[in-house]
Amino acid sequence: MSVWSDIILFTVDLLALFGVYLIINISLNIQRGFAGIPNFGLMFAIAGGAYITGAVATRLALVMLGMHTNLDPIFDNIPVLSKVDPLLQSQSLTSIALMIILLIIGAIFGAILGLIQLGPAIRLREDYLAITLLAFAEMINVIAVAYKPFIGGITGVQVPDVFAWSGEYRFYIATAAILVVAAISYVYAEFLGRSPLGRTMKAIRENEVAAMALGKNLVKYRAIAMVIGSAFCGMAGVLWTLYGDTVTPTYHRFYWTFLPWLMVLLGGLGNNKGALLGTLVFTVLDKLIIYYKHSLAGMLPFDVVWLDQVLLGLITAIILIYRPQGLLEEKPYVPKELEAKLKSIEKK
Amino acid sequence: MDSTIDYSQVILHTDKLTKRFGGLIAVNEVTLNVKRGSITLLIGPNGCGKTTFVNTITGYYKPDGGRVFFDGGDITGLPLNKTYEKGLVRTFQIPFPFLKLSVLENLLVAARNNPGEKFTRHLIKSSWIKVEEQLTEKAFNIMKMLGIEEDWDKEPESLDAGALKLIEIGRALISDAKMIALDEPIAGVNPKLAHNIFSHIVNLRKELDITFLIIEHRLDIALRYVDFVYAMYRGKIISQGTPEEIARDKEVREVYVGGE
Amino acid sequence: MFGIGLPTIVGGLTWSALLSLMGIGITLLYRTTKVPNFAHASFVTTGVYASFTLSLLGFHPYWGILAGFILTGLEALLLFYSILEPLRRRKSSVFILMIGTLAFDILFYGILNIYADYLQTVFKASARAVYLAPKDFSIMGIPGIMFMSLGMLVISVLGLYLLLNRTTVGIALKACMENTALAQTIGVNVSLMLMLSWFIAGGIAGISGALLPMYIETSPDIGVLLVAEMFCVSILGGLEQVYGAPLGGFLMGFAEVVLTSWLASEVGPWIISYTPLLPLGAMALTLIFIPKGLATIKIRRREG
Amino acid sequence: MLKVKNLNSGYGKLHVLYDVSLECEKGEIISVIGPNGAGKTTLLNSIFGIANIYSGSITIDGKETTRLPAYVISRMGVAYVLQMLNVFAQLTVEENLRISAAYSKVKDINKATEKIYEIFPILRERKKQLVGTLSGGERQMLAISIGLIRNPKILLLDEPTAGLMPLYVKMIANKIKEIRDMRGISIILVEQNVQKALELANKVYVLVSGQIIFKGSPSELKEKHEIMKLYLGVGE
Repeated sequence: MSVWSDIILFTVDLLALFGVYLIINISLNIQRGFAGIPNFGLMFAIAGGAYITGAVATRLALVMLGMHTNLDPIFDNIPVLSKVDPLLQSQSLTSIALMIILLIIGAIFGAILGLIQLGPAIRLREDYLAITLLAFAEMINVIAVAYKPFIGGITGVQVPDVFAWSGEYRFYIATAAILVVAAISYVYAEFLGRSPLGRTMKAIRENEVAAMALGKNLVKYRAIAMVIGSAFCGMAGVLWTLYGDTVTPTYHRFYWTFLPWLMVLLGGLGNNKGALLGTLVFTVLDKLIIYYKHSLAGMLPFDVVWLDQVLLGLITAIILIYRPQGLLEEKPYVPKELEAKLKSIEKK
Repeated sequence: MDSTIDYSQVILHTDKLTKRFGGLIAVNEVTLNVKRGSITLLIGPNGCGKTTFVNTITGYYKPDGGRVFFDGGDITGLPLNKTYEKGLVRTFQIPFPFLKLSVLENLLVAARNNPGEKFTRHLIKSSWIKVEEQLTEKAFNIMKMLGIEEDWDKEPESLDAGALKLIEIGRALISDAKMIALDEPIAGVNPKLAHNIFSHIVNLRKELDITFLIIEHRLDIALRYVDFVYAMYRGKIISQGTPEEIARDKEVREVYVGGE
Repeated sequence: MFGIGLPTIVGGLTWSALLSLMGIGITLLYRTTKVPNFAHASFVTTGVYASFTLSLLGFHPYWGILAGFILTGLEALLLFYSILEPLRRRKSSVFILMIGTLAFDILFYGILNIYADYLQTVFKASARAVYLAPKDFSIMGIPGIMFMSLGMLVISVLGLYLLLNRTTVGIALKACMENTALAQTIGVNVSLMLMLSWFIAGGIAGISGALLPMYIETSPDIGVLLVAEMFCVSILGGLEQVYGAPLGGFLMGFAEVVLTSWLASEVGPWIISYTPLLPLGAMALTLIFIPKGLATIKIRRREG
Repeated sequence: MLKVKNLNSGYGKLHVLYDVSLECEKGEIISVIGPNGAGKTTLLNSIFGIANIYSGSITIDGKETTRLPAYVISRMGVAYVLQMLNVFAQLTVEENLRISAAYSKVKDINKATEKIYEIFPILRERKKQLVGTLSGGERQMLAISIGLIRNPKILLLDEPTAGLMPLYVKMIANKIKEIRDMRGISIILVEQNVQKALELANKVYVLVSGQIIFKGSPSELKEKHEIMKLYLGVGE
C-alpha cells in the first residue's frame, strides 16, 4: 500500500514538473527550433506569467466571488485569502473559470513581454542577443523584489487555491490541468511545424538573406514566433504558481532558462518529439536523484542534489560534442495530406 | 532620361546607380534598361561590380546614388522582401537552399501570398489547404521542367551543386515574378546542363512572359540565348548591344580575356 | 563632494577594480575565441575557494591570488581542451560554443558546491558564507583590499600590454585575434595561442575571485550572481578593445557604489533595491543602441 | 617537389574535389584555371591542410603531409597567400613582415625584411603605416611578401590579381616571374585571368566542377579551342 502510494505520489509530482517544462520547451522549440531566435531570456515570460498571477489572482477572485474588503490583497495577503479560499473551495466552476482567466491573462502578459524582447531580437547577432535577453529577464526579478505592491517583495504572496474544490485529489487535478495545457501546446506546435507559417519560420532560420529575397518579412515572422512562444511561457508561469498556490520573486535563470535549453538540445532542436523526449529524460533523472537523495545522503559528504548539476553539465557537453543534432534529428516534413495529390501528379 | 527609349517597353530602368564600399566605387553611375519580356545579359570579369549591381537593385544593399525604377514604380532603396513583392525576384550566385527543408518545401516556401503563412489564418487548415495543393502541383511541374522531381522529398544537403542551382531557379519561378535576376546561374555547372538551363529560360520567357536579367561569366554559352547585352568593367558599363555586336566589340574582348 | 565619505570612495575603487579584473578575461576570450564565456562564473568562484582553502590551512588569504591564478588558469585549459577544441574541430557555431561554456559552468557549479559541502563537513567551516575581510591588513585606516585589487588590476593590464606588444608570442596572439586563417598561413599554431589566452583569462578571473571574499561575503553562488555584471563590464568597455574592460569596470563600479549611495541620500534609501537594474539596463541599452561600435551588426554580409 | 595524388576533398559533407592529381617541380610555375566554383581555392586549402581530405595523398619532397595541421605544413616551407583578408590590417607593414618571419626558419629577420624591400620598394616607404591605409595593389604586394619572407619552397597564390587595376596586374605578374627566377621556388597560381595565367605558367591545369579536365603546357591549351571556349569563356 505505502509502496504504491509512494509511486503514485512520485509519478504525479514528476508529471507536474514534466508538464510545465514541456510547455516551456515546446515554446523554446517554436522560437529557436523553428524561427531560429536564441531566446536566452525564457525566464522573462515565465516569471512574468507567475508574477502577474501573484499580482492579480486574489483581486480577481474577490471580484468573481462578489466579495468586498478594505484589506489590501497584496499587503494583507493572508487575511484576505483566509476569506477567499473557503468560499472558492465550494465553488468548483468559479475556480475553473478563475484558472482559465488567469491563463489568458498570463498568455497575454507573456506575449507582451515577448514583444518587448523583440527589440533586441531584430537587431543583434546570436551571441549578443542571448546575453541581452538574459539581462532583460533578470530585470523582472529586480523589479518584483524592489516594488512591493507588485507581489509583496522578496517574501512573495500566496494566490487563491483554484484546485481546492477537488479536496484530497487536489494535486492530481492540478497536475491534470498542467498536462492538458502541455498537450495543447504540443499538438499546436506539431500543427504549426507542418503549416506554411512554420515552414516560413524554418526558412528564415535556415537562411535570412534567402528568405528575405523570397519576400519574407523577417521582423514579422520573428514577432509571431516570439509572441506565440512567450504566451506559452506565460501560461507555464501561471500554472506553476497555481500548482504551488504561492509565488516568490526568486525565479532563477538556471531553472527557467538554462535547463529548458539543455533539455531541448538534448532531445534535438527543431523537432517537437525531440523536445518531448529531452523533457522526459531530464525530469525523470532529476526526480530520481531527489527521490534517492535520502538513501544516499549518509554515504556522501555532500548534498546529493549537486550531482544533478554535475550530470547535467556532463551530459550536455557530451551531446554537443558527439551528437550535436540531439537524440532525435530534425527531418524534412513530407506532407501527408498532400500525398494523394502527389501520387496523382507522379502518375501523369 | 533618354528620349530615344520607349519607357513603356522597359521593365527595369536604373539611372546613374552608384554603390560605394569605403573608397571603392563598386557600381559607378550605371544607367541601363531591361526591355519587358527580354533576356538581358550583364557580363564582365570577376570583381567588376555585376553582383553588387544586382544586390543594389534588389535591395540587398542601399544605393549611394542614383535611382532604380521597376515596372513603372520607383523601388530605390527598398529592402529585398519589398522588391520581391513588386515582382522582382533574384537568385544568388552561391546557392542558398534551406537545408532542413525538402526540395518541395524549398519551392513551396517561395510562393507568393500563401494564406497559411498568416498568423490569423494558419490555424484554420481549410483556409489554406486548397492553395497548398495547387502550389504543390505547380511546384511539381517546375521540378519536372528542371529535372529534379525525383529528389522532391530529399534534403538539399544530399544533392550536388548543380541541383542546388536548379532549386534556386525553381524558387524564383514559383514566385510569379515579373522579372527574375539570375546571378551566374551556370557557374560551376557542366556545359550540357548549362545549355539546358538556358533553353529552359528561353521557353519560360515565351510561356510565362517573364523578363530575365542574367549575370554571367561564360559568354560562350550565354550569348547564344540572349537578346541584349551590357558589358561592365570596374563598375561602369563599357559597352552595350546585341550579342553579335558585343562579340565583335574590341574593348569588351580585351577586358574580358584579361588584357591590359 | 555630494557629501560622499571616504569609505564610499574606497568601496567604489575596490569594486571597480574587482569588476574590471572579471571583465578583462571575458573581453580577451571574446577577441581570441569569439565566444562569450559563461564559465567565467565558475572561474571566479574557483578563485574564491582557492583563497578560502588556503586560509583554512593557515595561510594568509592573499596567497590565494597566486593559487587562484594557477588553479583557475588550469580550469580554463580544461574547458578549452575538453569541450571547446572538440567543438571547434567540428566547426560548431559560436552559439554552440557558448552553450558549451554554459554546460561546463553548470558542471563546475555542481563541483564547487560539492567542495563547499565537503569543507563544511570536514573542516566545520562556514563554507557557504565566506568572508575573509577580518584577516585583511589596513594602511591608515584604508583596507588592504583596495590596494591589492587596484594593484592586481595594474599588474594584469600592464602584463597584458607588454605581452601583446613586446613579445613575439603576444604579437602572434594579436594576429590570431585579427585573422585566424591568415595566422595559420604564417605558421602560428592557432590552438596553442587560444590555449594561452584561455589560461591567462581564466587566471585573471581566478585572481578577482581570490580577492572577492576580502571585500564581500561570498558563496558557491557568487559567480552565478555576478556573471551578468561581468558581461556588462566587458560589453560596456567594448569587446573590440582588450583594455576596454577596466573602463567598463570603473564606470559600473562607481555607478553602483558611489552613485547609488549618493542617490540613496538624496532620493531615499528605497532606491538601493533597484541597484541591480543598473548594470543589466546599461548592458541591454549598450547592446541595443550602439551595437555598431561593438561590431554586432545583425545582417550577415556574404559577398561584396 | 609537390605531388598531389587522387585527392578527394571538401568541407564536411560538401565534396568539392574528385580524384585530383597534380605535380609541381622545383622552380616551376603551375597555373590552375577554371570557372567560378570549380574548386580552385579548395585545391590550395587541401594542400595547406585546411580542407577535409577524404582520400588521396599529398607529399612535399617525398614527405607525406596529407593530414598535418596547417601550421606544421607552413613551417615545412609552404607559404599560402589567401585571396582575401590576406594581411593583418591592424598591424604595420613591418610588423606584418616580422611576425611572418618570426614563425619561419629565417634567422636574420632584418636581412630578410631588407630583401623584401628590395623586391617591393614601395613597401619600404610604407613600412611604419598601418596596413588598413594601403591601397589594394600595395596590400597584394604585402600579402605576397608575407609569404615570401618565410623563404618558402612552395608558394601558393590564390588569385593575386583579382580586382586590381591593370597597372598593378602587370606589375604583380612581373614580380611573380622575378621571384621564381631569383629564388627558384615553385609557385602554384590559381587564376581567373586566363591570359595572365597562361603567360606566366610552365604548366597549366584546368579544373572544372572539381575535376582536372586538362593538363599540359600553355601552348597546348591554346590549341584546345573547345576547352578555351566552353569553360574559360575565351575565343570566338
